Amino acid sequence: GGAVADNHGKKFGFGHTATPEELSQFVSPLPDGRGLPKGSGTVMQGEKVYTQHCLACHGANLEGGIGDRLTGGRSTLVNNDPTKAPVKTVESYWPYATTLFDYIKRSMPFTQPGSLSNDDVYAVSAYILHKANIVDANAELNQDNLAKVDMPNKNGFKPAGR
Amino acid sequence: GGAVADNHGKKFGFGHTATPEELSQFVSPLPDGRGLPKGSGTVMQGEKVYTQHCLACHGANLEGGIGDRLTGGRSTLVNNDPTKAPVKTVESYWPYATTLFDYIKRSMPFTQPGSLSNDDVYAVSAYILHKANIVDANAELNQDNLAKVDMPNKNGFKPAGR
Amino acid sequence: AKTGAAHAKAPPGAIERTVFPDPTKAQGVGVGVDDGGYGFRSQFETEVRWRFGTKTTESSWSMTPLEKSQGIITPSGLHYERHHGGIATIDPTKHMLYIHGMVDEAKKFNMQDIRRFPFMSRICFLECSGNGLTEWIKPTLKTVQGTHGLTSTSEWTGVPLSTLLNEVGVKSGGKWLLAEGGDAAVMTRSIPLEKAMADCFLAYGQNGEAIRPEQGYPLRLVVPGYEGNMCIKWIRRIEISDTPFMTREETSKYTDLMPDGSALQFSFTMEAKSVITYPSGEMLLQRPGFYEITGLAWSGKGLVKKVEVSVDSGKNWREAKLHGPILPMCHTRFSIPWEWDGKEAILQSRCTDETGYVQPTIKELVAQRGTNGPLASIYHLNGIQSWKVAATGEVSNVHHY
Amino acid sequence: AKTGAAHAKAPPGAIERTVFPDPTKAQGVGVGVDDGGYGFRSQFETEVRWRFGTKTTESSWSMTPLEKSQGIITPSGLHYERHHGGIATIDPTKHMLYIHGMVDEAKKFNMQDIRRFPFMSRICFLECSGNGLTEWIKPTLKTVQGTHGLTSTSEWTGVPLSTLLNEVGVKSGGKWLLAEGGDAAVMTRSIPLEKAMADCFLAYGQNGEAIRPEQGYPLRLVVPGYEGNMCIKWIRRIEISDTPFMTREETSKYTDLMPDGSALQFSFTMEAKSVITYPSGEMLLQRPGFYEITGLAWSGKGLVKKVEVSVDSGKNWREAKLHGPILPMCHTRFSIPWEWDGKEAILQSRCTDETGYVQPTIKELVAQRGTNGPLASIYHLNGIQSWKVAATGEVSNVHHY
Ligand code: HEC
Ligand code: HEC
Ligand SMILES: [Ca+2]
Ligand SMILES: [Ca+2]
Ligand SMILES: [Ca+2]
Ligand SMILES: [Ca+2]
Ligand SMILES: [Ca+2]
Ligand SMILES: [Ca+2]
Ligand SMILES: [Co+2]
Ligand SMILES: [Co+2]
Repeated sequence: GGAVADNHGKKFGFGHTATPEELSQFVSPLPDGRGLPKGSGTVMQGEKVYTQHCLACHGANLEGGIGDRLTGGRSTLVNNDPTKAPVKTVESYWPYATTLFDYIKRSMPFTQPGSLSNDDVYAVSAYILHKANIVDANAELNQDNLAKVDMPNKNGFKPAGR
Repeated sequence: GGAVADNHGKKFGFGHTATPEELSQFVSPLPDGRGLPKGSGTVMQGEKVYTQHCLACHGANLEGGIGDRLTGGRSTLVNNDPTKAPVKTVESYWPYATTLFDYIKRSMPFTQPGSLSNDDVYAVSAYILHKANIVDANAELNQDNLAKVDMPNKNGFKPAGR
Repeated sequence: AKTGAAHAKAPPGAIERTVFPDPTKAQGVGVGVDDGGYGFRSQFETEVRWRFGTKTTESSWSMTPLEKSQGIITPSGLHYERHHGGIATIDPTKHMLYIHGMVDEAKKFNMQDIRRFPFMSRICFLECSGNGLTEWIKPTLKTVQGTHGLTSTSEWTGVPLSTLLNEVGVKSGGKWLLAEGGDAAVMTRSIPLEKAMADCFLAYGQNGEAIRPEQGYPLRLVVPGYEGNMCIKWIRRIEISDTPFMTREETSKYTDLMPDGSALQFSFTMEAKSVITYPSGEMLLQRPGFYEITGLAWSGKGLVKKVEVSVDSGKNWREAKLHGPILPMCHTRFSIPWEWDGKEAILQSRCTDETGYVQPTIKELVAQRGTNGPLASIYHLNGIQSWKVAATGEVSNVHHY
Repeated sequence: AKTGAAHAKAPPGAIERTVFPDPTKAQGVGVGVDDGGYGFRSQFETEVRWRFGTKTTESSWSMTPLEKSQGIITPSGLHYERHHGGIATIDPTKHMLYIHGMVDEAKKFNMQDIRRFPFMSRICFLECSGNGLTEWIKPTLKTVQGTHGLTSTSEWTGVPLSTLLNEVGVKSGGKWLLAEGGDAAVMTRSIPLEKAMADCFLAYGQNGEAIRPEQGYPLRLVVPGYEGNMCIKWIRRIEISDTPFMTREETSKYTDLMPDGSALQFSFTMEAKSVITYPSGEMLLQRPGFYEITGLAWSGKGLVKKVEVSVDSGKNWREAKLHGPILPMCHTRFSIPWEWDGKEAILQSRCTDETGYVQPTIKELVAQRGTNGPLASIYHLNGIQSWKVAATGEVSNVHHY
């Protein structure tokens, strides 16, 4: 007997149709922006969100604490010095801005995951990306322009092939 | 790899020699009487032991209670009537008297196993065998004669071959 | 482990944790916060071993809830039990195994000594030869836990008995050995030396950790494929002899009384057997349609070669799929698809092992051994089990030949 | 389970029972008397999972005490953990799995639906790709629990993912799927559709009972041979797409930064690895003489073909015995006899898998991937482990190439 069960060549018909309404509770954008929910937020709005919901763990200067450091570290990635750690942050390492929206939306704030509105998530993403010197102070991010944010390390990844 | 470990063709020498003294704590007679410890006991002595240590569970007439019935049941073994149970007891079923000594010695009284002296175990065995109409009222059993007790069902067993 | 409060409301084996309306919106329980570093099962799982109502709890048995079984491993906490003097509590630093009798040198081994020898592991079943004893004459217990729950499978780890026997040097003429437990029953059984040398082992491990207390901690004899009673728990002594010791457990008990009044002794092998665990007694099939029938098959003689399943009272048999790994003297999981048409049906499974032995019907067993009165032919009931699915979907234990 | 009093003095996973001076002279504990029908381990056993000291207990990990491991099965209570939002507590009657995206019909399945499908069981290892992350630059953690304890083996039971994907009908062009957890981290990973169809499955069973809470109760994705993080726990959703989702756990984390500043992504396979679990770090060999060296080997690419062991710093290698069962993508137990002469020795093991891939030295791995600073080359350290046995018998973690 093989490890994988035999489906006896047929559909079983178990389960039920999932309605678009049910599926609308889920958010998982693709790197090209498909799947981003409607909404928008500015850097300034994001600063408020950050101060209220994120600062305690990620620091006043996004330098990290209980949560990861979020900015800085460009130019530290090329490194083979066993005494120095490369600084991998949203700014230096993350290839896609959609990942930032996605991750904050699902997992942050750590102790109240899923509590922020889409607008707040766009806003705080904009704030972080601004503090990372990636978007302007007056940037507003939304479902149409988030995927176009030019991430410094966007070409930094290649498939491992293992 | 087979299921059994390879002993790499040698003795390991782990463990220590067990002295005769250490081994003297163990009792496990063979059906021919080898291994029976020294001692003896009469039916009358056995009645006292039984009354004090066994009766509560095996009954005033050895008819059983919390513990098994110990006597009776000869002639019930030949039976294929699904409504009647054959009565399997020391009297009707057990092929060797040494087993009785051995079992009482190791396991009884149920709540104080191993508490009886060898003499007491010979005695209570004699008592049970007497109530089973196997030995006389004035019988004394000891390491030399116990194995010679003629059990009614001594020829009742054959190897299953499976 | 956590103290009372956490356990109070939870089923055995679990701790009570807060259930949030949406588990994605509140942090879960932190690592090691409430389990002390040794995890529990879910508080939503409730199956437990079921004790058969013997007169004392110390000489009693409990049965594995096979209706909940998955795969082949039995969770250690649900492994069946059969004790004759309760579960011994043994300090492993004080435990000693003596080997003596017809040997060149009588020796004693503490647990450290035993762990120094080359070890082996083996995934195999144990089965009490009393498994099914209530089912000879008429269907009696209602679930597969009751009819078949005196068998379980673990990965056992320990030392081959042959290694230790080699260490003491068995004298020529030595043919049998007595294995003696260190519990209140000081349980004893005689084991043929040939079997001892072939594949018996002394297990100190079970499913990757120390053998559980109720399975003989710190050391248990495993006699693969033979009746569970021979697998002496809390083993403290082995004595080699030229004849069997004729202990109470191989004369008064664990012998098979035949209708002619003679009794079969040393019926060691647990012969090929199988049982459908799903659907099984007391379950309810909620609607007609597809069901994946599944169950367990095993043989004390080696590998399960084939399991056939009938859904029409034994008229037609189809070969079930055997799920891997298929190991000798080990539970083997089988399954087969079934479209239930909503009508009454009798489900049966039949195991064939590598020797060609085919699991008999209960009727065939009774023809050989007799019923011999309530509970008289007690041991080795390996007959085909029948489950009736009523038109209502209710599943029940029946006899059907 | 028993309440506080019984647990109070016992180690995690055990209950305190009376220890009599001679256990053959006093009745033991009756069946079900103090365990509620779900057994505990012995009160004399103390090994527990060890939590790595991350900043929060909810995003943290705990490691299996491999130095105590026996055979191949990991006791469920000691299976390693890695959570990003704590252990979710999920009522299985309320749990739902959604499958949508590039499918013919988006569907949802409750646990009852999922259990109706034909099932499969598989004994296989899981390994966090962060296993060994402290060991790149210098020997850091002292025991094999610390260096290698993020891998464990269970018998998993569940539904092939292919069955469910067939049920919804993947649209042509569908190449990746997102697996999403129902925990507070709402953990997500992208899985290649080809792998999903080949051998992934949704496990609801672990070692014969329901999957444990910390392993994803009631449902977990198992991606055999791939990094443990992909085996999404508490899985609630699968979305099919034409490209990977580039989630945080496959960009920010679980990628391998190289010295040139580029990073390898989707380094899925847990490549061949082995480690000696006895003797291992912090143990003490009490005297020269015979030791049965033992350990575990595994490969995400299939079967372990060969394990060689060196006791002289890698100068000479001898082939170890592989204990059965030897299963693909599963821990395989190996052992080899060793006569210790009482002099300093370096013990190493080296695994070769069925593809011919040979476990590299840490030096070879560093040459390829760089050390890249403390904890920067984090994942996929499958280099040869070295244990030094000092002349005193003390065993310690060293780097030796
Ligand atoms: C109570 C502490 C806490 C709060 C509040 C918090 N975070 Fe976090 N954050 C964490 C922790 C801990 C992690 C790492 C989690 C892990 O890796 O499992 C994290 C990780 C992150 C990451 C990923 C960093 C990386 O390099 O992978 C981002 C981005 C982030 N947080 C953003 C936010 C934002 C935005 C907010 C507020 C809306 C927020 N966090 C609030 C603790 C917190
Ligand atoms: C507290 C109860 C109790 C007391 C006291 C007790 N027994 Fe028992 N006896 C039992 C039980 C229970 C069993 C069955 C144990 C088992 O099968 O696991 C038993 C079994 C036996 C058997 C085996 C019967 C058979 O058919 O296999 C013999 C013989 C026996 N007892 C003799 C004695 C003697 C002699 C004494 C006193 C010296 C004694 N018992 C005291 C409870 C008791
Ligand atoms: Ca970081
Ligand atoms: Ca009786
Ligand atoms: Ca269950
Ligand atoms: Ca029946
Ligand atoms: Ca232990
Ligand atoms: Ca090392
Ligand atoms: Co038998
Ligand atoms: Co990887």
